[in-house]
Amino acid sequence: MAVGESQLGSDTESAVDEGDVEARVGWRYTLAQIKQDTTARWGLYVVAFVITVATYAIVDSNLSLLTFGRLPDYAFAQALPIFDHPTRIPPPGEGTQHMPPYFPLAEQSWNPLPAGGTIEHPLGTDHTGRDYFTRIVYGTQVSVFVGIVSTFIGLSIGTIIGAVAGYYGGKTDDILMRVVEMIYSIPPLILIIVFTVFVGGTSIWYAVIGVGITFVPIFARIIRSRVLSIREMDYIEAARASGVKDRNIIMRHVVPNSFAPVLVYATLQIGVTILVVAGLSFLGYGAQPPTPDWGQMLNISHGYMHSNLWLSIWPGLAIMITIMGFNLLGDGLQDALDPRIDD
Amino acid sequence: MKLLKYTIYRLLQAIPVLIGISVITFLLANLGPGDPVSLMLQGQEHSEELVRAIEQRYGLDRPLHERYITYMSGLLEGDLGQSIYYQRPVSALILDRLGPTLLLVLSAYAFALVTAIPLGVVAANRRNEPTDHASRVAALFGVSTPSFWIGIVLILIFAVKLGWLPSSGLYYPWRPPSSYPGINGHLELYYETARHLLLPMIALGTLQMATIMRVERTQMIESLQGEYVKLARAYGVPERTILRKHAFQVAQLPIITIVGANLSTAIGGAVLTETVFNINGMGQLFIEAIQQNDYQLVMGITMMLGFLFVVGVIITDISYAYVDPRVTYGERD
Amino acid sequence: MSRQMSELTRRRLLGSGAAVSAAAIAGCIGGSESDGSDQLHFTQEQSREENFDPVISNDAYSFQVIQLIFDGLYEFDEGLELQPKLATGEPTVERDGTRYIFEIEEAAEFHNGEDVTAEDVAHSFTAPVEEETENASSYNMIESTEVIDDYQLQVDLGEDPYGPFELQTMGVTVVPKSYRTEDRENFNKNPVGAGPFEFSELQENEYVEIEKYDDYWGDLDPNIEQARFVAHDDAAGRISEIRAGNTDVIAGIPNDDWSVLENEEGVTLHSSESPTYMYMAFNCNEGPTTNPEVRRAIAHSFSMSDFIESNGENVTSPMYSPIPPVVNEIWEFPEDEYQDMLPEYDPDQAKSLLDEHAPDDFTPTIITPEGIRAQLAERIATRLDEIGYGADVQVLDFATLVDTYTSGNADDYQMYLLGWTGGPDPDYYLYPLFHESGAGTNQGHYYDGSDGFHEAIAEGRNSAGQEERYEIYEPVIREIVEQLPALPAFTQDNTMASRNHVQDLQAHPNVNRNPTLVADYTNVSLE
Amino acid sequence: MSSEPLLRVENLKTQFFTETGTVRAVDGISFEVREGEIVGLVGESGAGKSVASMSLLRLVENPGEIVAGEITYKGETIFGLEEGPDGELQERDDMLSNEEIRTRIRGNEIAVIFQDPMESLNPVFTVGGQLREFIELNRGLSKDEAKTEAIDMLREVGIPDPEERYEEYPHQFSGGMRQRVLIAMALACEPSLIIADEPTTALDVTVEGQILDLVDDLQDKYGTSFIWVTHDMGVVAEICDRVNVMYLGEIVEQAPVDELFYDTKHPYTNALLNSIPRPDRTVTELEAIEGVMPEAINPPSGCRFHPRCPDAREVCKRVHPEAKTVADADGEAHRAACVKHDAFDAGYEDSSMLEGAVGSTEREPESELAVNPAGDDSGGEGRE
Repeated sequence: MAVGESQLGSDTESAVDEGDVEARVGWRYTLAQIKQDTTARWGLYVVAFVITVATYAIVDSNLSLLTFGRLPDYAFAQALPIFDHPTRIPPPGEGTQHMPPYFPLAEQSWNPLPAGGTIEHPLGTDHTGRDYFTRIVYGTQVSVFVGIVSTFIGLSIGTIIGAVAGYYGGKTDDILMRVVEMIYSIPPLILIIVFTVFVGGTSIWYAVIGVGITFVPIFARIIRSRVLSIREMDYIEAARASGVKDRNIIMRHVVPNSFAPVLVYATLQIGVTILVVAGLSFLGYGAQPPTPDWGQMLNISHGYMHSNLWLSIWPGLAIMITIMGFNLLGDGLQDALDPRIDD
Repeated sequence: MKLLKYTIYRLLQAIPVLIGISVITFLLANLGPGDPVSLMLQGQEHSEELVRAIEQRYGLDRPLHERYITYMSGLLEGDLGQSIYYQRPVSALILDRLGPTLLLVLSAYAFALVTAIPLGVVAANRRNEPTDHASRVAALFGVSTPSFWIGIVLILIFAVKLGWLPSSGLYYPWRPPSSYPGINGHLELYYETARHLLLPMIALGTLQMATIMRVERTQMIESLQGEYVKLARAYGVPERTILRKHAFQVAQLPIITIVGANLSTAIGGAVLTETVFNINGMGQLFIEAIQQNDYQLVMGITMMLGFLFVVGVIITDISYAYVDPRVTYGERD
Repeated sequence: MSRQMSELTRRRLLGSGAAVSAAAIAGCIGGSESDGSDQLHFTQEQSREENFDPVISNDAYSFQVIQLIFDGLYEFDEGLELQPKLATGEPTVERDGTRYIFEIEEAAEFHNGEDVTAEDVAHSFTAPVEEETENASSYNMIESTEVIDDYQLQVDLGEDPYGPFELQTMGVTVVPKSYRTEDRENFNKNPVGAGPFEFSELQENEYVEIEKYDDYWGDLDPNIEQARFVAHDDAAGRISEIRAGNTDVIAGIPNDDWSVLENEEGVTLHSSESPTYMYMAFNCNEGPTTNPEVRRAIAHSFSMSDFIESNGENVTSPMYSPIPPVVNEIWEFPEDEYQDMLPEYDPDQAKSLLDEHAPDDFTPTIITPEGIRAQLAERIATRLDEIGYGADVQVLDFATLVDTYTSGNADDYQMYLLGWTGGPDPDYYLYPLFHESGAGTNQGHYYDGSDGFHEAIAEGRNSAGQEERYEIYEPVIREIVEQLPALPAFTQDNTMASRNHVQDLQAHPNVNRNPTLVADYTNVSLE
Repeated sequence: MSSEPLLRVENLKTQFFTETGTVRAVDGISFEVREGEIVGLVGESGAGKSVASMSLLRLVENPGEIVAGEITYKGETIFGLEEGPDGELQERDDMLSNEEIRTRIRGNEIAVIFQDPMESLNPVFTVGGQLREFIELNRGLSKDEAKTEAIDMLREVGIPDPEERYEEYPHQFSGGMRQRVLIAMALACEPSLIIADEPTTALDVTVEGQILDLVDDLQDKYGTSFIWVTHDMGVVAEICDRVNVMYLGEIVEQAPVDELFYDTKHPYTNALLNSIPRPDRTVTELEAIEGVMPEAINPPSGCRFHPRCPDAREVCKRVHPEAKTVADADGEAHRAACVKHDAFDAGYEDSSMLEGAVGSTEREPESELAVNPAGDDSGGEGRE
């Protein structure tokens, strides 16, 4: 090709060069892009709000995450300070001297058909008289926690598998990708239920791990394809030639370079995770009562859908808004990081 | 001929995957703490001998690998074992329940495709106009809302409040109409089937619809920016033809992939939908099997669903190859 | 006929706590109100196991179909007392209650045209044991049968009489011996009985259809021509169906939906107390709850009556002993006294008892299935919490609960909430749930009892004569109420809801006999 | 000229209205094409060549818009504005409607050959099918006739076994073959003018030669006029009759091809010529053009080329030169837009030399990566 042409003729492909992609990877760049994109900005707001609420719930309840799923429900029935019950209504028959540290369950509020919308109970109470608003708020904690942790599990394992498979290629690649394909072939919900029931038992931790495992294939595939393209880059060749260890090459060069697509997918995947866990809990295999998990609340409120529809509406809305936040953010990130598709 | 060869090739490729699935489920089912025998005997006085006898009857006393080999050799003869809870062959149980699930999943896909593709095309064509924004918002709701919740809301509105549609159950169009009371002739049966199918189909299909719509829109936008569209325009091809033919056909390729890849999500979603709508399919069977610790049945169902998924992927692969001439059979990853 | 209740019907009560739904049968049958068909659509609350051979079948929901196709030797009336059906009258009792001689209706015949003979009745009594079916334990007190002639049968028990025989066992469902033994598998899926309805179609796990049998031998003439049984495990789904008019009758109404249906036009509610016993058992094997004072303290700590009022008013009734009120109507144990003996709601008393007898950080583990019992457990936990203690409520799925509650291990549980359903005999509540032989299988409280406690339970079982057995049982019940190995909670009602065009439907205390489409006292019809 | 030219473009302005500002991709160009000649449109990427050529078919993609100028083809107005009663510019009555443009101009009067033969053919339809569709549409032939015509045309452009290849898909063709298909497509519609938008850029040199020969032959045979858009002066020399050199949306020099090569009047053209290898020079003498072409969204003041111009003086920063006739070549005007020529009388000679990076030998290494929103070649990318 004529040298002159290489000077003058910049064709379309050179615009999306490697250097360009790297320029698009940095956090600052990402944030700048998000700020520009209305979709992403709203996503960021929602996600930030949800995470703040979740963090608040963790801090407020003084509960170790390690006891997840085994907490007595009345621990969760404690209202947020602003909504705390001002006066305690003594149970019939007897007033006790002991002031409980927990939100007292007034006899009136035992009625599972509250009108809702009182100052004390903005969303009413559930079938055992627990403040529904508080439970929805605490449910944020479970959903966000589950979404992020299990996505992280899937991401970590998937990254390792994908990176190793892509980098070494050949038989290693074949075997690893076949294993991934096997996991991928079982419908996630089925795999998770089988895993939690047969291996774990009904604890949210097993659900988290189970969900994480089912998402390994997605990340492994993305990372692998990225690695395959990066592997042939000159600087990788150079690193290899100068005797840098494979592991170091993978960790220092290959994996960071896959940041952009993985970030997008991870964000979108958190939404999917929350959806899957909600389904799992709805079937009774995710979070166990009394943990205030939205899916689990829907499981219970489903039984009250005729007597109190709102018990089913609120957790559903909470799930929807949260997932929407992550989806918006993911879409926004995609716009920001992938120049090809822009909206 | 080429197609047949390719299909066989793909099926052969699926064998190690299926074996893998069987190993995974077998290990999961057998390593867990839940003991099918003690569950069976719950409420009865059970002596050690009785436990032994039952273990022997189901071969539970033999080492794991032997049991696996027995299981797999049975599998080769189409024998998925005996359900402990139902006391029936697993394969018969699955065959009983396969129909409704397939009907549900396929109709959900049909619903998703029929609605999502035109919406996606229109959105892409009217990019950044109100139509586009509206359909994007709708798609966002679609991917963010749990299917079972949609189901509950649909039941409350259309069955309970308005009374237009049945709240649960399914009519099977493959049955003779006479097996349903008050149904005269196939037409009525199909009508009733459609009425029963409508709500679960929407509940299950919404997620797929939203996903497909988003992809369709992006693909159409990309396709509409393609050089071949520019060329067609430059040669005076009407916009309508470009939209419906030139840009459209290319944009469908990723849709096929999405449909295949989402199949497992859809099957998982079917479990939830069947529960909400009381449809007697594989999903319900699976939940029962899990609740009864019926590990033979669990394995059978998991294998079957894995197999269905693999078949679904092969079908999408083949249709991909059919639609995209660039794919030569057997060479695509 | 209610033999299936003692064992496996229990599964219903345990299982009803499981997740959203287990098996289900497709097909609410559409538009029943408009199509004007004379078929009754009945939606059962749980899936049938699809065993229609009464010798084998031991689930209540298959039995709901069986009871319409078959006639029993005796059958429960609406007061849960056995009335002769295929028998001509009361049996002749000989040998101190160890020999019964039955006389059989000569007119009776099965749907295949064969006469109902003593041979058939004998077979019905002995087949469960001979074939080792799951109903065997209900008939293993029978030592031998002797066919005196075609219409006279002698049944011999062992050395001892069997208490519940007259109240329950002789309500056996009669099967045609020759037809059944020809092909048992076929019989199980295509049964032939002597009842007012005949079996017409089965789609397994989906629906069963029965038809009025025109040549029924008896006087009953059902108004219902056909009935179809479908199951819908999910309560909310059943309520949807009845509200949407997709079915004629549903069974199993949750407490809150009762109020909803009360306000629903076009729906009628039906309810009957049933012989169920919901209880909270304490671990008397290990841990603080081995101390009866601790058990009493927990009973003092909350108000059961308030709980029932708020959470189960429509579908439960209070009970004060292990004997369900509907059973007690037959036996008349001094329920009022028991009620007085049970600890009242008294947090101060509870607190001082616990302060004295329980460890400082006493936080018992309560294991429970989902549903109203979980709500009860949560209520107790809250109340304990208010007096400075607390409880760890673990809502377990059926399988896990079953694995856990019989261990007797204090690490697993201090209390468990379960239920039991039986027949009109105290034995069904006392023997499996309190006799030491049931420890580790049917019960996990491992209560030792006073001297002679277990012997009395066994003796009651092996005695004849209601008065004699009353004397034996009364102190046992009194001890249970006093020592509280298990705190009586409430009894569950059998509930149904029907569209208004269904006439003369009433709920029967025995879940097996719902729906009673035709009987001396009622004849259901569709308008 | 004596007769009315086939196509006349006057003061054409095409702008892209993006979020970051208005991109003047084509900023007032004028040129004409006569029957039977090949007119070159030359310039670097981003100079506005492709936008200009697409404007001729009114195929500017969003958010681009032709804002001014007049395009006349065979006496018909493809684009033209007039002042409406309210003072606003509005489309002229005699301007062809969109429908007329589509049915009467595109394809059958003016056909296009695009740069990228790999992407220009639709991957999911057969080559023959695509060819036939366009022939059917533009020549009103029946299916069978169109097919015969298509196969003949494939043969004409040198595709062996055209009957068989007719049924094949684009991916089964090599790049050169696909370009031949595109040429066949253009010729088969029997247009009077073909816009060839860098048709050989994506091909390797030997194939490029073959294609140029082919076009030469076919042009002789059919007498079709061409607008040949390219950045390659070598191609221009080989094929064009007259040349327009574009820089940042403007035509900076306009001359018959020999005149342009032997009497270059604009420093930019000079730079372009210096960047092609020639047998009479050694490689070391090759000169790249300094610097990056600025973005059309914010063009430099004065002469747009001045930041990169080796001859730039202070006056170039201030005065924006319109192209003027600076010489005459056998009756053809040789126009250039550079103040150093006397015709401008802008005081170039007296102006001081510019200080700064310009003229130094430093090269910016990333010049090719420059993001160029006008997207001359990458219009299809639709970057906004």
